[in-house]
Amino acid sequence: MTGTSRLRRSLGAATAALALAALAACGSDHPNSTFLHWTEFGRDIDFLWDRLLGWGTAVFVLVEAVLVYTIIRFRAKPDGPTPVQTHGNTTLEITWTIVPAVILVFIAVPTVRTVFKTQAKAPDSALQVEVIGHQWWWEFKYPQYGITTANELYLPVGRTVNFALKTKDVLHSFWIPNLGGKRDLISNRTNYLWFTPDSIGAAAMNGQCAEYCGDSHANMKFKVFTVAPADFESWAAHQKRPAVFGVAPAAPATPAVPVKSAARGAVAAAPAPADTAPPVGYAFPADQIKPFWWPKTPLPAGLAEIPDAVLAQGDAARGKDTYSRSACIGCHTITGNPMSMGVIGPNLTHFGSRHTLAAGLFPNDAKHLAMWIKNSRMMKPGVLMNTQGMNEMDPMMHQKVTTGGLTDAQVADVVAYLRALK
Amino acid sequence: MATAAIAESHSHGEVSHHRTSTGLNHRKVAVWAFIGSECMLFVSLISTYLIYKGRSVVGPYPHENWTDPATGKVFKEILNIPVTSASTFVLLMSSLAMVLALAAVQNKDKPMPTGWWDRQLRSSKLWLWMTALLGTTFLGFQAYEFTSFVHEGLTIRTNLFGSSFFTLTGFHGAHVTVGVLWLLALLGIDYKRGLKPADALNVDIAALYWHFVDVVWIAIFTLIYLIK
Amino acid sequence: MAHDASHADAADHGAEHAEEHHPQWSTYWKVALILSVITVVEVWIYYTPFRDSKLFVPALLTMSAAKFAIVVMFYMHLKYDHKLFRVLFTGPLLIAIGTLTGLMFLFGKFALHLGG
Amino acid sequence: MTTMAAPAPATLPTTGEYKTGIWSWLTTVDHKRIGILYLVTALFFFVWGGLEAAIIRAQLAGPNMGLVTAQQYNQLFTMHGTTMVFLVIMPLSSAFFNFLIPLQIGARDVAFPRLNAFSYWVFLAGGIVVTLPILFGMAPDGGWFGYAPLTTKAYSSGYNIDYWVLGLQILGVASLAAAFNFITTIINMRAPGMVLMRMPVFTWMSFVVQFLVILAFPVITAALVFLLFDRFFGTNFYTVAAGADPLLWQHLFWVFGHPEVYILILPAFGLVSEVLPTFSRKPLFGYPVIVYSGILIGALGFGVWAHHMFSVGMGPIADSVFSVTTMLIAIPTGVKILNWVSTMWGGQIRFTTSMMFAIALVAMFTVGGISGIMHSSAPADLQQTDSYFVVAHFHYVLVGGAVLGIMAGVYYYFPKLTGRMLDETLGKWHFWTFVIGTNLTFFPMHMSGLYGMPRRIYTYDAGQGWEMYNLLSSIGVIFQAIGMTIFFVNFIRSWKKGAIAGNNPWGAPTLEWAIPSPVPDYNFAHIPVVTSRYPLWDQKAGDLVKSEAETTTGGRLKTAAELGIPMPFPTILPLVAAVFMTAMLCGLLFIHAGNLPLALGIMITCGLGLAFTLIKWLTSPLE
Repeated sequence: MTGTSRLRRSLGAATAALALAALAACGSDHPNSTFLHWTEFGRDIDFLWDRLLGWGTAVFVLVEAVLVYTIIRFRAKPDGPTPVQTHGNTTLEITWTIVPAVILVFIAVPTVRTVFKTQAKAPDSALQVEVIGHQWWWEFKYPQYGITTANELYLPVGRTVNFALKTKDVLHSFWIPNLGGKRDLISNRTNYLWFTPDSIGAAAMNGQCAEYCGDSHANMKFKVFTVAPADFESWAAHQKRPAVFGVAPAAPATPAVPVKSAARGAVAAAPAPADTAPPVGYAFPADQIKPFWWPKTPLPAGLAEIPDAVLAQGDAARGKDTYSRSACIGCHTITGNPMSMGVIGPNLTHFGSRHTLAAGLFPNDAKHLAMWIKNSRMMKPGVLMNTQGMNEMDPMMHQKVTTGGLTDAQVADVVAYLRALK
Repeated sequence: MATAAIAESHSHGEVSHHRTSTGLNHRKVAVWAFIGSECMLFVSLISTYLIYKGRSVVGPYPHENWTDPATGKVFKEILNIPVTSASTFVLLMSSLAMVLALAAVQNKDKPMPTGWWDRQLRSSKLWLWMTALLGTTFLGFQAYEFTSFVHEGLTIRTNLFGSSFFTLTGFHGAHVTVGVLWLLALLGIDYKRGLKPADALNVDIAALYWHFVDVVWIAIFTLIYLIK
Repeated sequence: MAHDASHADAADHGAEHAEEHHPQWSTYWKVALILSVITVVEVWIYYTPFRDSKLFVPALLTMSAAKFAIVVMFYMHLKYDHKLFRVLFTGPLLIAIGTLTGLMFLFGKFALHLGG
Repeated sequence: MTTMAAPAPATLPTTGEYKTGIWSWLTTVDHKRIGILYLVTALFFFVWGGLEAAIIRAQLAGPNMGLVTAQQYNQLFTMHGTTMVFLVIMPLSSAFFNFLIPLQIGARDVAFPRLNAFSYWVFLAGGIVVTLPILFGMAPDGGWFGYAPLTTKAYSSGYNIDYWVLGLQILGVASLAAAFNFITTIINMRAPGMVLMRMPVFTWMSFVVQFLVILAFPVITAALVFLLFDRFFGTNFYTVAAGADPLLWQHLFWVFGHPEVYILILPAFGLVSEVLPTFSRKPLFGYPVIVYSGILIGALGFGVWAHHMFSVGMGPIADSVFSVTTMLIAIPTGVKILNWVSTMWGGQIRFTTSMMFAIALVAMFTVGGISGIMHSSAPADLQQTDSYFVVAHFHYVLVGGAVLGIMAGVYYYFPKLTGRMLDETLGKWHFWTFVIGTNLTFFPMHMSGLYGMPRRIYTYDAGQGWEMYNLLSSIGVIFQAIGMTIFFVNFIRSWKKGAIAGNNPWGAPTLEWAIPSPVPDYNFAHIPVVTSRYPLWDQKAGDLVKSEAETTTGGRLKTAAELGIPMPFPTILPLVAAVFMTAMLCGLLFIHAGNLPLALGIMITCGLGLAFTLIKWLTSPLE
């Protein structure tokens, strides 16, 4: 690694001289960088990248230097003689056929080696994670733990994770730039991707869909946490349990969102239920998450907020009732709520333990959740989830919701219920 | 496009002031390029059939029996090798008729031989008719095959096999149909003013197309019908 | 006896090779006979136990390729015609066969499973 | 050097009977006029596709912008790609094929003049079918490579994708018809002595491109037929529930799509191979190697398609094979670059606008080529594909390569096309603003991509480290727009008012410069006899063209009739055939609308109309 970083430094200097200087100076922080060495997969790719950048820069500098020299040196002079009419030079031409070929050998050999290494079978001890793409959200299953969750991925540090990638509908691509390359989710096929987050401690990072998949492709993100093995076991043990209604937080895991919504000012933190039920498992502490990570998606114009006062009146028990009698149960599962068995939408069993909602599009706080329930289709283009707010205009059906619609007070109750599902 | 290229026709290639750098006729060059292009079209269609072979989730299947789990109905292996062998033979013989038609046109101005059979060999009308009829017979076999498949429960919408099979053989059938129409157009000229050795090139080009459609079928017969 | 008149219009074309090597009517009949025989053999082996042999598919492919080549060489007279036509046809044909082969490998039809 | 010093005449030569008016353009079968039609149409679509790009860049100038909706954005990027590939770069190349190939090989026309007109009208019709729906908010929105199953009816139930499928199918007919025509033309219509290895490199590269077209387009035709059948007739080629494999579409698309890249770039390579020798006053360095490397690039282009699919999980063998074959392509491409530099080496370089664009191609295509090598390494590509890095790469290839090369060609051949010079001062302004803008737009995309920004997203969140790169890219578009505006002003003004060019304003060596500008309808008063690769430098003028006394009368050029040259008749039939064919295919849309009788009615009526037109065409004499 030291060798490559020296190489990178010197090449970086050369590249900077070629017009990057200004860019590199302004660019302060790159939280989604693809150059990190946090997994062996990332290191393998970066090793290749160093060679590609090195040879590429060398060739670039050489060609452009010769080109610039040529056009300066041989610019036409007044009354210049007719140039010597050379038609070619076999030795030269053979040389510049062979030299690139030799350079390519230095790229091709490590490439092929890395291809076979990274696509070998994952070790049997690996953590298995099934990734299922949906338009436009992610379903994560941990078959060894019996967990089904959505949009937020917990990975233990130091253990190889083997993703089995599938899709329910169109093609998607699973990409965590910090941890390594992407792999597509192909209908009627299962793809695999594995790596070991072995050189990073607890961290929160971004993942996203990288294959165009329709309207909300841009909004199909997910959040990744690398956590200490013990914390992972704690998280997993809790996630496996059915939802325990009205559980209190054990740690300060409540998403006291430290950012401002770009459009609407401060985000209200929801009142935490003051129950004393069994403690919840580990959740990544919100205060350890860097600002870049928190979604700053603006709220849609023309969607009325539910006033904080109304939200404060939300009652989780009433909300459970309302939820269990509403359209929600047709699509969502909450283990522990026998009415809620739908499988089309994300599993909400421990929804309150998540930091974001709508596939990483909004922070999971009362205000955003309320607006999401009220009119998700205005919040995120094209989503399958129907508009639920009473008298709301469904932007896809082009009609107002009447029968079955939820009033603001009912939405507040459902919000309280869902947020209580720690 | 082939027809449009051919449509650049009569006055062009034969006019003497149009020398060509290779001495070859424009339309003949274009048709060979067209045939090269058609290779890629049929390879795409054949590849698709082969890729999807064995991947249909429901039957009927080409070479295996299939029982519908819902109804218990049994569908037999659907490809009918004897019938297709016959139609393959018919198409091969049409190629023979086609070369004989070309030879007949090329030799129009030779003295007519005395033997009955040798005289028949000089009849471009006979061999063009023969080619067209054999081609039509092939199409008849295909129509029979398609309708019997539909009766047995396989349509273009049934499964992957149905979609890729009907599209592949349908495209081939469409090519044969164009070929038959082309032959009929040549026959029309033959009846109107008689095809002369100077027209041999027109027949030659039609023949190239016809034989190509035949060789495509040679590949299809083996790859689709005979290999499981 | 068989004379190729199709070249008569080509003003600056030497008709020499066409004159000498053009196939006879008898060639056409022989070719038809060979094609028929191969087809009969193809169908025949389909109904024999040879069908389950490992050599069945290679044998069929060989026979099919032979038929293909015979029609192209004799009926489409590529064997006798200008070499340019040979290039115009075999070039694309090779690319087409290469593409078909590549696709078959990529979709696992040749079952070459190493690694992954 | 015989013609180099020839003084430019004060007036434009006229042939007296060159017809004007709309009808003459609708019925023309003259390859030069068809070339102009292609040029003007493609430049119109260039503006169209450029505006789409400008809206895209405005939306992405900052994070979380709301200029367009997600659906509008998806239509915009789909149409930007489709427009620029099929309606701008390909037809711009076609403009040069049409205009130049017959002139460069010493022919009076293409092999099938009416088929040539047909190609243009079909192209125009296909272009209208695919672009017009954006005005009604119904433009295709599946991305330019239209991956199934997103493009199937299950996931795209509107008409959007229908227009795309039909439009591309129609455009394919145009490209194929033109390709058969040019293959025949180049094989068969070369002047005496114009052996293959004396052909100008542009003609050579065009020749290779036509083979790529006839071999690549049938594959996309088949893939589109499957999608069309799926959408209109309910077949299952891409139906997931029926067990379809989405990789079928991807493989077929890229078997076409990769050669398509060379279809886009090789004509530009050909053009700079004309420009560089002229303005260096030296023959092309290593002509045979340039020619062979062009052929090799074309042939290898059919063996690398799956490098667009390294992330789909093809397995280590396929990934390795396609990595290595892709790297191989770098060799002939690198050879070309170095041979171009060597052409200039030791020359007398004149910095005309045309030459500057050609040099810029050499400089900028190198960047695109090197980032291409970076993609060829399959594991590294897993971090690059579908990110902005790949967007940067192919824009360096297509703008830094194809568009710059074509611009070099436009400045170089405008005098031959119109008889007048493009203004050099405006040209320099155009050059600098456009080239600076291009780099400013596309270089930062390398960075945003490597820092994790995926492509085809209509918006991105603040704080991801992408803001500055995106802002720079958007600012670059302003420069590009200014540059292109200058170009269009120059183009329109110079067409009417530019300086008179004369036969050979540049002192160029190839055959097209031996005849008057603009070129008389019969091109060559007598077919030249060629004995050199650079006839105007190496041969005496008298061997190539008739003397002025023989070709002019009363101060004007003699007409074809006066010279006894038979010319093909103008005819409206190609246009009519194109309209019928397009209308016939569009009848399918009524199947989607659920009106089968109307669909059948339209298709049968137009089919009969097409058949009738073709019979008429077939039976009417050419000249």
